[in-house]
This record gives sequence, structure tokens and C-alpha cells, in this order.
Amino acid sequence: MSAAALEWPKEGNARVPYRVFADPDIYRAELERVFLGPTWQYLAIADELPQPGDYLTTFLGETPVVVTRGEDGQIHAMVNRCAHRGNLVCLKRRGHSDDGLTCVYHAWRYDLEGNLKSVAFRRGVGGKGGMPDSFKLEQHGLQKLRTDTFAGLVFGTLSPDTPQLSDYIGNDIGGRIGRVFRGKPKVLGTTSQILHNNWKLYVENVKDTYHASLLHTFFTTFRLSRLTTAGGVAIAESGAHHTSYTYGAQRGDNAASDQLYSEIPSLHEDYRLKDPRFLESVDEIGDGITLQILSVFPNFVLQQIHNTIAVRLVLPKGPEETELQWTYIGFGDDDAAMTEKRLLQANLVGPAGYVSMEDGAVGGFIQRAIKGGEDECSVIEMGGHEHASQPTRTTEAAIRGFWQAWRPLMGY
Amino acid sequence: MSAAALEWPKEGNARVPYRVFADPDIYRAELERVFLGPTWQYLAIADELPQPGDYLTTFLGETPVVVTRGEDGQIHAMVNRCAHRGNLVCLKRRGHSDDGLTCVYHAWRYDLEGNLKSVAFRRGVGGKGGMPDSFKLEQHGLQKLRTDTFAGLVFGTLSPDTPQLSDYIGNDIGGRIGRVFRGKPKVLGTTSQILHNNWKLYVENVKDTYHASLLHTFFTTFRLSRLTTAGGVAIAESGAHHTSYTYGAQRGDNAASDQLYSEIPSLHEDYRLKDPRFLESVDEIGDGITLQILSVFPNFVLQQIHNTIAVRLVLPKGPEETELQWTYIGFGDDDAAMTEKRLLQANLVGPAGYVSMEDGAVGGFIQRAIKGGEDECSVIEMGGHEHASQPTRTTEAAIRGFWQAWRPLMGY
Amino acid sequence: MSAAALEWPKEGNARVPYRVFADPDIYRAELERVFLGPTWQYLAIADELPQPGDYLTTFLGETPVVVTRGEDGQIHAMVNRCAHRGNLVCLKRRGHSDDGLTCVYHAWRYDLEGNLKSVAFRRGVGGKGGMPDSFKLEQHGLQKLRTDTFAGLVFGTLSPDTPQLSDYIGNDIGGRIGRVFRGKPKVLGTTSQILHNNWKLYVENVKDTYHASLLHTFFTTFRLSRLTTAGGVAIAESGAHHTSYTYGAQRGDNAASDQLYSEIPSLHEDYRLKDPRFLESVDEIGDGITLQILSVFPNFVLQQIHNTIAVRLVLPKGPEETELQWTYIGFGDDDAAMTEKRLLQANLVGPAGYVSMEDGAVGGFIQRAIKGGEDECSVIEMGGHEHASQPTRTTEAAIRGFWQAWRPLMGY
Amino acid sequence: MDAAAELARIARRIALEELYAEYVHCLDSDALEHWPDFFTDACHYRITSAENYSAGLPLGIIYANSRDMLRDRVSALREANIYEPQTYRHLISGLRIERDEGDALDLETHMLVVRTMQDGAMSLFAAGRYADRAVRTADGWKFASKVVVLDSRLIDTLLAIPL
Amino acid sequence: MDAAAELARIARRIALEELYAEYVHCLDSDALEHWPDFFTDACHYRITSAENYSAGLPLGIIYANSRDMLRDRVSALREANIYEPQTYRHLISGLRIERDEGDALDLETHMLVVRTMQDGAMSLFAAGRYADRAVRTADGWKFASKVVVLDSRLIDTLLAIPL
Amino acid sequence: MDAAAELARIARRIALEELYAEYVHCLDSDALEHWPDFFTDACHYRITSAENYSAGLPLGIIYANSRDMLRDRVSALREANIYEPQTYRHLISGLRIERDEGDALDLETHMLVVRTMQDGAMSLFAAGRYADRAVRTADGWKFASKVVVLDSRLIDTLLAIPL
Ligand code: FES
Ligand code: FES
Ligand code: FES
Ligand SMILES: [Fe+3]
Ligand SMILES: [Fe+3]
Ligand SMILES: [Fe+3]
Repeated sequence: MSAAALEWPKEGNARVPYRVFADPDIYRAELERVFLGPTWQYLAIADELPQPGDYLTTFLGETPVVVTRGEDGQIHAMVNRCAHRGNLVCLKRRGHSDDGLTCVYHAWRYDLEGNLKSVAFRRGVGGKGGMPDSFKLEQHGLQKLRTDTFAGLVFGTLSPDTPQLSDYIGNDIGGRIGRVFRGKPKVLGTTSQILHNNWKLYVENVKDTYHASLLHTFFTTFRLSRLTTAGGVAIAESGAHHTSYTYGAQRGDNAASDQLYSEIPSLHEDYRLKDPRFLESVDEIGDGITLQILSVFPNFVLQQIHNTIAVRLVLPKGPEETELQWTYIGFGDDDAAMTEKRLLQANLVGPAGYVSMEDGAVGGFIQRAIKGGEDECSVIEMGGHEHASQPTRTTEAAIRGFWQAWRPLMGY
Repeated sequence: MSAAALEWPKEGNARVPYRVFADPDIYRAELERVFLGPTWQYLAIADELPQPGDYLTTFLGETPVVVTRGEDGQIHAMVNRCAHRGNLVCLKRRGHSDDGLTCVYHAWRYDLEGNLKSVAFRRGVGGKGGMPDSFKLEQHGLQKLRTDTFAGLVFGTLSPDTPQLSDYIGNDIGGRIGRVFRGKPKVLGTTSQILHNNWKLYVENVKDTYHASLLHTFFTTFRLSRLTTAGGVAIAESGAHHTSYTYGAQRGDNAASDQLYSEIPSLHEDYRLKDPRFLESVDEIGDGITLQILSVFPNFVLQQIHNTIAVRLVLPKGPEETELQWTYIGFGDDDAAMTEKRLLQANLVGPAGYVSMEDGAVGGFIQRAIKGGEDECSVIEMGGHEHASQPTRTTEAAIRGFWQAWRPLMGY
Repeated sequence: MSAAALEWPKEGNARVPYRVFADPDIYRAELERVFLGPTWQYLAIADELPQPGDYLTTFLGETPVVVTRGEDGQIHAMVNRCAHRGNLVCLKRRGHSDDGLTCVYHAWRYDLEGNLKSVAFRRGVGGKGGMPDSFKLEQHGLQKLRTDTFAGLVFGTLSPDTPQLSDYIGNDIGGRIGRVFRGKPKVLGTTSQILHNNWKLYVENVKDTYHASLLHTFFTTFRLSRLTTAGGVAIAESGAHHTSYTYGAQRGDNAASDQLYSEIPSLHEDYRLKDPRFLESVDEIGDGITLQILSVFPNFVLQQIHNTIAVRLVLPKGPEETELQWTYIGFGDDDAAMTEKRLLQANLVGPAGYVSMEDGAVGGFIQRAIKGGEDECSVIEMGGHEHASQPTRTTEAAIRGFWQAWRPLMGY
Repeated sequence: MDAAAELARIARRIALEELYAEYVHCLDSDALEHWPDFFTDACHYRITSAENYSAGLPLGIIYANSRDMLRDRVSALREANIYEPQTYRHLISGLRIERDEGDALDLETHMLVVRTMQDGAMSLFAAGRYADRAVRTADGWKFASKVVVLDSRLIDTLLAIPL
Repeated sequence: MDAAAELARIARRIALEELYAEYVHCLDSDALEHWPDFFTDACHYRITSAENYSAGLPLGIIYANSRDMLRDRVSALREANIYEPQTYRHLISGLRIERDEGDALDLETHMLVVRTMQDGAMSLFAAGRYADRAVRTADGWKFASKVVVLDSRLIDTLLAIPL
Repeated sequence: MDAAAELARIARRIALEELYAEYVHCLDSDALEHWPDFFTDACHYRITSAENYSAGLPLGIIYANSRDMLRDRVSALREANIYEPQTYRHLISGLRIERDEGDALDLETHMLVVRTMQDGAMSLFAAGRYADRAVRTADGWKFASKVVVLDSRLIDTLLAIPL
């Protein structure tokens, strides 16, 4: 079926036809309308490119992008596709160049902003060959992205219609990003996962405040987070972005909570850690929020779980494959002990994370389960049918918000 | 091209356009019309699920299915897709549960018949969140299959239009199934093969009574079976199902047969086994039939080769990939010697079987050969153009029968 | 989008939409219109099949082909697809048969020219089964290719409309093939590469006389070949075929050349070989041409680089995958020292070649770079917009020639 | 342990390493006619899956109870069965002696097999372990029993050449 | 080197080969409860990528500073975490002693892990090396530190069972 | 065989195991400048396919007749050739001495190489064997000849780093 042919259920955001997670035509349309469309996508942490000439490569959807620090000291981003015959201009994931970017195929040279500076043998050799006079360097640069920075995070877009980044993010979500980035970020390391599911199944998982204490029984067991502890979800009016937040367990009522959870299979009363040091955290921000999961539409995630802070990028790699990239952050003023805390708490997340490994698998389970059921729908009614902020996490409002933002882009 | 666009050759079942083995659209249509359509598909041997709470997972085409033994002692089958957001409810191939089926994602719980029994935090937490009152458990169960059992074999279908199982199989074929399952079956083991060909190429191979003595030269050489030994093929009127049967070699005339086979490259006069024990068989059924290959449309096979008995399930895994699952059977009253016979004779079949390994490869050879020839046709004229039962195996009548059954389902 | 829907840019051969390298529909149309269409494709070196009964298997596009030396001493080629039910008739890459070709599935037998000679059990067994009388052997042979030989190279085509091979190749290109094949060829070995790019990206690379001294810096550094050394490119009038040729370095002006290359990053003044023996070459042909790269549309390449001579076959394996097969040639009258020269110089080419390894990767770089840019175009203006022969290699004329030949076949 | 005993122990281990090296070389170099020579006359050879093995199900993909049955397997591959040209590449690692009776040992090693078809396609064909019983005989160590326990339930296309 | 010393050197190397054989057998046979026993009390265990490792970035996919933390990891896998049935098959090769202090050694081996899922799908899950510190203790060689350096940045789906 | 001879035989085998461990470590840790040091001055090095090898065709994918040619190969990789960042992971198994002349040996081992690209993609890059001639020299065992016989005809994309 073609992307256009899908008829959306009358229940609106409370129903999602599984086809949107499997159909190759819908996927191709997404690459165009969502990832090359009017959305801001995370590219890098500005501090990853300290010096002019530093560059790294990433993607807008599946489109390769190079991000540079220009001679002007500014961040620039271009499609990583040579204007001559389409070769990758930058082959390395990260690098530095003192004289702009040179394509290996025919040595066409660009400056760090993507302007074509020279064409090898443009005038030919011995008066023979070369480019016609009609050829103008300025008409053949790399395709440029708009870039903007928020709290030290670099975002990019290829669409002229994308609103200003700060307006796109909005004050509420923006404040919750700023809350985490109080200092100069320092990268502690990166890791990536290949997920065998459509990218949106992972984004739904991120926005799913309902699942955490049920799927991640580790969490529950240690009362690290329960739906019974104080917290809620903040959702941008557009539905596009969200933040879920939880306050320290002490604010919850454990007795009542255990009672409530006693029906849930996940509780193991007897389960205690032999070496709990890895959970020793400090309230470094000072507002008592021990957990914050934040997303910016379509594919950026910022996570603060106690002292482990990471940005996640969700990259589509096909209708049924997704790459999830994690970059773990500390701050310039962390001492050794604080860094150690972050490294130990990092056991909670990532591909082997005590409270995240299930998220790597569940999307693939769904992808397998919906085969032959592409015209069936998921039921997203927890917390009602709206996508407004709520003072509870026992809701799927943030997921409905995602569809609220995705559907008009896709014309559904 | 779309599934509909194929024009069937005027020769009818005697010609099959190779496109039906390669075209992704035709394949997608098959998943819908054949595997989710009015056909009975093998799910399990009832004795594999002795206790209430036992379950196993399998497929209807590519659609995941869970088969359970309910509290009521009956076999039930449901699509293995959670009614909430589509997660696989059962993750294990085989398992047992004393309290129904619980989805790991948000702990929705179903009974063993697929009825939704509870939704975690349905009423929210502290009066916040939860499901709307309009949400009714009874409207959100797992999709149920119709199931029925024949000779201890469990079949399932998703279509209300599939006739009763016994009528679907018919008396003739039914009798030939019952002939094999005289006692309480005991599973001796399982094995599976990945075949790099369309599922129908394997089914054709199973129904191809013409190839056995030619492709499997091991057979011929030992006079285990030749087209010259007495036997024939029984075909359901619909063409859908078949049984080929062979009587012990002694009923044939070896001299005349060798003469006939002398033109076939496969005969090795001088080839003798050093340790023939593995061919020592007994006529356990007592009717002198040493070989019976039986198929029930679309994808079930029952094999009796001397004392090695196996059911085979043919699972489509894509237009050009198929999984072939074998379950080897003995009976409750087998003594150690009889079991050993079955295990030794099992060398004849399976992925390394002396008379079956070629079947695992030949479909892939065809799949490779038809590239660029999708509009060419195979020629299926051995034994004429009909699909009636014949007292010979020198015929492709059973293959024509398959197409006779497949074409109306697919609209060709 | 469908193959037909592509609108070609008004600039003609100077622009190529990247979609032609990625679109599955265009690829499928190519298999039909280019590879099964009116083109001659390299099949083998006649001397690879010295004896009647010798055969080898190869491909026209993705269609399997068997090439034989018949009883009549002539070369024959047929589609390697049994006329019965489509099995591969020949399973081995190379082989010999004294009694024609027998399909393993049902032992149908063909002679070395593809005529069906016998059908197993055609008359049935004991008067039962067998083929209907209407079945005529002569109506069921293997599909035959037209074959022709040029300078000991065997080409084949499935189209009746392909002009005679010598006319197809033409005198100019033909002479340049003959120039290399002066003696009885002797195969020194073969190797193959899997390229993760559309087949045309590799063919463009072969025809790209502009890239050699820029991408392959090894070449430049040793002044083996520079655009400043004398040479040029000869292009068939149709644009379909090409030859680029270079004279020994001594004919160039190194000082001027170094000056010119000084802007190119690839020059390493200080780089010298410790054991230059592997570059000791002789002017075996005697015309001073040290480098000749020649292509015959669509997918044949003949290379002479000093004394390393190889034919290359470019086989499409999917929209984004290509197999590149190399056959290295010496001649019957080579002495041991000459053979050793060829083997040492072979370090220049192939998957690990000093001046060819980059060609194996650059196509894949482009394939990755064009994702999301399928409607962008490459810019092919070096040396103007025509596709005529030029006395320089600082041109992309031969690439434009390729598109000039490809577009009408595809209807663009 | 005294030096002589230590040396003997080490020599034995090396002999076993060499046994496995020769065994896989035999299979991977298409010297199948010699394959049965690695076994005792009355041997057991079986290829099965971890699923069957751990469930105690006796079925084998190949199931033989004598060296002659192994010889018959080779004859069939040479004379009767039809399959595309293909080669294995075995890798062996982690030899362990599970039970040590001096001249009779229960052994286990990890194994992995890459299969290469004539078109050049390589694939991970098998991963698993050898659960063996080796005995010291007049002409060296022989397998009294070899059970090839494959981690996967799936065989790609067919299994012709033994493991 | 005199014979005794030579023999001791060889015996030690074999003991180390056996250590790795036992270590991977423990993981691949689902005997995870014994996995922590291969380490000293105050050990360091980390799984990281060559990219992080060579950039000097300290992050680990798993990062533990005590044997108890390894025990907690096993308990979580058994009692809390949810993942599909799967098994590893480790292959170890090329043991090298990088630093020899007699009873304390810096070791490196190449490693490869094939993962098999319950549906039978096998995949190349991990390739890399063990960069270890082993010490000789009363009950044999133990790992004071084990850093699993993976060649790839990517983990397929999740990493539940340790490497 | 007497103890001393036995010990010497074992010590030699271990030395050879170590030789291969060092050899693959050199390649996999990007210490290519030291790679030629594993060879004698007048050495032969060749990478070929089983197809060419068994047909007696002399062609090599890489074909060198001196250690200096190996040095030139490394210089070209460092200074001239362009290829994406990538690493190998060699696994070696099944060392066998095919011909024993004491200080000169014909050796064979199975080998497998997993290649990892910078994007994290791992693939089975090569499987095959080393068919080598090793000689004992003043500074240890060196390869007088190394022929890398690959099971497959196909090379994925390119072969830059030697095997
Ligand atoms: S493709 Fe970049 S310079 Fe030619
Ligand atoms: S998907 Fe099953 S409970 Fe949510
Ligand atoms: S398919 Fe060739 S003989 Fe039947
Ligand atoms: Fe989660
Ligand atoms: Fe068969
Ligand atoms: Fe080139």
C-alpha cells in the first residue's frame, strides 16, 4: 500500500495502525517528510568540536551529514555528499582538517562551511579537458543545513520552514533541558544498540511513562521508581516533546505502594544488593528530581537517572531497524569520586542497563508480533485520550502527543 | 507487478509461472489469503501440551500464535500479540504458566483462552491516570483461532469459513493419517532447516512422486523405493491434499526394474552398506506399506518411511525463504530396541537424511534458476493434466492438485 | 516510483539523477532491458573450455547461464534453467561431461547445445504414468543464447536484435582489444569482489579517466600515470564503449607535472619503494602504451597495466550490490620470468591492488551518500558535455557516453 | 605433582589438542575417507541440537553406532548424495577435560564452523561444542563417543559433510 | 633456561589456557552463579568498545568494582531482568602474556562470541579481546581485572549475559 | 621419547603457538610496521583463494617475494592508499606441523577474520588457513613462506590490511 492510502482510525491518537511500523512506503515517506522535513534533529554536543577544523559525521534520518567547527568558530552542518558525483566527503566518524574538506574521489575541495573552493584540473591539462567556463564554483557547494544550539546541544534541519529552535522546543521543555546542563559537559563515553524494530516503537517506549515500573522490575524491586512515587509528565502543547520526572522515593508511601504492587509479578521482596555502592547518588541538581526522561520530536532523548546523564539519538536504519546512540555526560567540575558515581550508575542504562535492557528488546518483540496484523491497532488509552501534561505517570499521554505531532507531517 | 496482475496460462495446472515463487506482492497476498484464510494449519501434537497451563508458540504463515492447554483441559490458540500495544505475550517457544499469560511490557494479564483478565493500574494511582471507564476488558482479548484436533494433531485457522477439520481433510486422507497414529505419540526430537526458496517449491517437492527415485539415488541404489515398486498416489478431490504410498520392494520385479533404471545415472550396482543395521525395519503397521508421504494443504506433511515417522511443518519466512520443521515421533509402547530402530532410520531423513538432503537444496537451485525468468513457466505434465488419484507414482498429479487448490484462493 | 516515472534532467548526459543507482524498479527494468536486452555480455575466454563437454556457469545480469564446448567443437550457451520445473541444470562453476547435461531433479537430459534428449520415465512404468503423447522433446529445450567470439573472448546475448558482435564492438575498440590478445591466453588466476553499490557506479568508475591520478595516489606518487603524461580516451560513436590509454611516463614533463600536482594533496615527494622489482615491466606490445583500460557496454572491462592483463566482469547482484570478477591473463609463450613479472605487477590491481583498492570502496561511499538525495544529480561536465573521443584524460566524456547508450535502452 | 607426572599431564593435553587439530583438518580438507579412523570400532557419533540434548531427546541429525556406519555415511556422500560443492572451516577452542580416568577421558571443546559455497558465500554454519569420550589406544587417542551439540535448532539448507 | 624452569613456564601457560577454557565454559553453559568466582574480591570488570578504550573514555557497558557487584549482576539477570532465551558460544585464541611478574600477569586474548536465539538465529555478537590482569591465588589463577574490549561500537539489541 | 626430548618438543610447539599469537596481535592492533619482522629477508607471502590454490594457479591477491615488498605494502597503506578505518580480529586454531625438519617446519593453522568497520558493522571477512614455512633463526621463529589460502573466492569491498 502507498503511504497515502492509510486511513487513520476515528479514535485519533488513541489508536495506531501497526502498519505505520512496518510499511516500507510509509518509511520512505517519513525519511522525506519527518527527517528531511520541518523538524530539528540532534547533531552533536558543541563541545565535541572544540577547534576550528574539527568535524564529525552523523545523519538526518538516513541522509549522511557532516558537522564542522568553522574558521569562524561557529558550528556548521552540511549533507555529506560531494557536489560532483555524490561521494562521501568525510569518511571518518570524527576528524580534524586544517584546510577544509577534500573529497577523495577527484579532490574537489570545500571549506568548513561547505562552499566549493577548488576543482582539480578545472582548467584541464596542457590546454585540454577541464570544466566548461559555464561551471561556477559557487553553484556547486555542499547542501547546507540550518543549525542552532540550545544548552550546548547542536540541532540541525534541512527545511526552511522549521521554526526557530528555542520556539520549537518551547520554554517548559527548554527549562528541563537547561536544568541538566548546568556546567561544561564532558563526554564519558558512547555506546550504540541496533534495535530490530521501527524507530517509532523506541520513541513510543521513551514517551511511555506507564511501562517503566512494570517492564523494568529492577526499578520496582528497589523502589527506585514506582508509579506511586511523586512525579508526572510534562507535554508540549503540540504534543511533540515531553518530559517525565520522578521525585526521590522518600516522597512516596512505600507501604501503600507495596500493597498496590503486590499484584504485579515483578516484586521480589527478598531481593537485596550485595554491593549497593553503584546506587549511591547525590542530588546534584538540588531539586529532588531523581529521574527525568525528556524527548524532543522526532528522535532526541535526554536522560537523567540519578547521576547518570546521557543524550540518546534514535536513527532510522530501515522500516524495521533502528540505531540507538548513547552519549554519556559528566561535567568539567566533576571530581574523581563524582565521575566514579556516574560510571557506576551507568550500569542502570545502555544495552546492558538494569533498567533499560528490556527497552532494547521489547520493540523487536512488537515488530515480530504485528506481522500479519498490519491493519490491527494498538490501544493507547491509559490516562484518557488527550495529550496534555499530567501530574501522574500512569498515562500514555506523551505517546498520544507523539502521534499528534507525527500525523499532520505525514498527512494522516 | 501486483498480485492481481498475473495472468494464468491456458494450460491450467500443467503450467506454473515462476513469478509465483518470487514476487513479493504475491507472497504478501498469500500470507493473507492462504495462511490467514480458510485453511487448517498444523499447530502442535496435542500430547506436547499435557498439563493445563502448558503452552507453545508457532505461526500461521508469519503471524505468531500461542497454543495453550486451558484450565478446561482443552487446547486453545490465540494470536501472540498483546491487545494493548502489540507486544508478544509469550516469549518462549515452550513454557508453562499457572496463572495465565502476562505481557511483560505493561503486565496486562490474559487467561489461557486469551481473555483479558486485568490491566495494570487500570484505575490509576492515587486517583490519577488509569484507563477511561469506557474501556472494557472483554473488548480487548487476544485474537482467537479456531482449533480442532485430528488423530492427536492440533490444527488451527483464523477464518470462520474454513470447513470442519474432518471434512477439510476428508475420509481418504484422514484414514491414512490415522493409519500412522495408532498409539500415544512420543516425541523423539525435533530439527529444522532454513530453505532458500519459496515455501511452495518445497510443497511441490513433497507432492512430487516423480522425483524420489531420480533425485535421491540412495533410495534407488538400495531398491528401498523405485517407481517400479508397487504403490501410487491418492489425491483429495479438491486436489488440496495427497498421500503417496509404496509397498515393500519385494512386490516389485527387481530384474525388470534394474533394466529400466539402467538408463538412469543414479544406479551403482556395486554399492553396498558396511553396516546395514540402520535399515533394519519392521512392518509395525502391518499393511506392507513401507513409505507414506502425506500432505494436508497448505503446509503440513506426515511421513512414514519404514519406522521413521515425522510430521513436517512448512513455514514461509519471506518470498524466497522457508523454515522446515521436523518433529520425529515414536509411540508410548516402543521398547528400547524399537526406539533405536527409529533413531537409526532417522538417518534417512532430515537435513542430513540419505534420502532427503537433496530436497533441502533443490528448491534453492530453482529459486536461483528462475531469476530473470519470472514469466516463464514450469511444465507439469507427467501423468497427464489431471489431478486425480493414480495407481502409479510416475506422475505429477499431486502437484497439479496443489495448484488446483491454491489458485482459487489467490484469485488466479 | 516506477521505472517509467523518472524524468531525465534537461542537461542530458551531464546530469544523472542518483535514483538510477538506488531504485529497485529501475534495477528490475535494467535486468530486463539491458542484461536480457540487445547487448553483448562477456561469458568466458574460449580457451577456458578446450574440450567438447567442458562447461562453465555464469550470468546475464542475474540470469544463470551455462557455457559449453559442444561435440561440434563450437561454444554454446544456454540459460541454466531446466525446461521441466526450472532447476539449475549445471550446479558446478566449472565442469566436464561426456554425455551432455542432466538435471539432478528428474534426470531430464540435454545435449551440450541445450536440446532435450530424454525425459526419465517418459513412457511411464508398467504402462502407468508418463508424459502425454502431446509432449514433444523438441519443444522443451533450454533457452539458447546467441554467442559470438572476438579475439578469443566469448560474448552472449538473449536478444535477436543485438547487432553482430564485431559491429557492436566496432573497429576502433576492436583493434584495441586485439592489440592486447596477441597470443594464446593462459589464465593465471581469478579473484572477485563484492561491491556494496549499484553496478553502474563501478562502470562509471572504469570509464572515469579523470579520477585515476587523484583517487589512486600510489599512481601519482610514482609518476606511473598522471593526467600530464601523454594519453587520451577513445569513445565509440554510440558512447557505449571506451578505451583510455597512457604512454610511458617519459613522454610527459615531470617538472611541469609536479608543479601542477603540487596542489593535489596526494603527492609524497619522499615516498620511494624499498623493493621496486614489482614494477619492472617490459613493453611487450611494443607501442609504448603502458596503461589501457577498455570497456564494452554494458559490463565488460579489459585492462592492461604494464604487464598485468585482466578481464573484468561486472555482475549486478541487486540494486545496491555488485560482484566484480577478475580473470588475470598471461600468454602461452610467457617464460617463468615473464610470468613472475605479471604476478608481481598484479599487486597493482584487484581487491588489494595499489591502484585499484579505492575503486572497490568509492562506489559504496557514493551509495551511502545518496541516501535521501535520490532526486539530486551528479554533475558530469569535465571535458564538456559531449561524449566524443579526446586526446586527454582530464574528461568525463566516456561516462557521458555510457549514459548516452543506457538511456534509450531504458526509455529515458 | 612431580616433574615427570607434570610433563606427562602436559604431553597428554598437547596430544589431545593435536587430536582435535587433525580431526578438523581431516573434515576441512575433504579427506573424509579418513574421518572414521578417528573413532573406535564400536563408537557412537551423533549430531544434535542443544534443544534436544538438554531436553533429553535422543534424536540425532546424524546418528551412528559403529565406525562402519560412519564409513557408510562417507560412501553415500561420495557415491549417492547430491549437494553443491562446499567446504567447512572448523575453529576449536577451550578444550576441557570433564572426567579424567587416565587413558579414558570425557572431553569438551567449543567449536564453530564457517561454511563456504562455491559462489564464495561464507556463512556461520554451526556453533556449539563437542561432548566427547576419548580413549588411548595402540595407535593413539580415538573417539569412543562424539556428540556434536549445536547451539542452534536450524540447519541452513542441508548438512552433508559431517562435523 | 633450565628444564625445571622451562617446565614451570609451560605448565603456567597451560594453566592459563585452562583458566580461559573454564571461564568461557562457565558463561556458555549458563553457570552464571559461578562466574564471580573467577575474580578476586576487589576486582575490576568492564565491557567497553575499542572506540572508548582507545579514546581513554572510562565508560563501560558493564562497569563493576567488586566481585559482589558481579554477583548482583547475576542476581538481577536471574530475578529481575527480562530477556529472550539466548546462549553464547565463546571462542578464544592467541593468549599472550603482556607483562610477566611471575604470579601476577597482564594477559590478552582474542575472543569472538556467537549468539544463538531460541528461534535458532545465530549471529556474530561480539569480537574483540580480553585485556586482563590475572593473579595466582591459593585456589588458582583469578582475574584481578578484566576489560572486555569490543571491536564494534554496536550491541545487537541488548547485552544481558556477561562476556 | 625421553623427557628432555619430550619437553623440547612441547616447548617448540608452545613457541609456535606464541608466534601465531604475536603475529595476529601485530595485525589486529595496527602495528603493521612490525609485520614484516615476522618474515625472513627472502620470504614469500601470498594471499590466494582455495580455488586458485587447488587449481595450481599462481595468482595472488597480494604477492610478495621479499620482506622489503612487505615493507612497501605497509608504506603504501600508510602513505598512499585510501580506505575506511577498519580493524581485523583474527582467530587461530588447529596448529599442525605438516613436515618437521627440526628447525624448519611446514605448518598449517585454521584462521578466521572478523572485520569491523567504524560504523560498528562486523562481518565474517575471511576464513581459511595459513600454509606456512617457519624457520628457527637467531631471533626466534620466522616465516620463510606464508600462503594465506582463503576458502572463499570473494573479497568484501577491498583487502587493505594484510592477513
Ligand atoms: S565525487 Fe567528489 S570530487 Fe568527484
Ligand atoms: S503491550 Fe502488552 S501490556 Fe502493553
Ligand atoms: S526440474 Fe529438471 S528434470 Fe525436473
Ligand atoms: Fe524503559
Ligand atoms: Fe524428496
Ligand atoms: Fe580507479
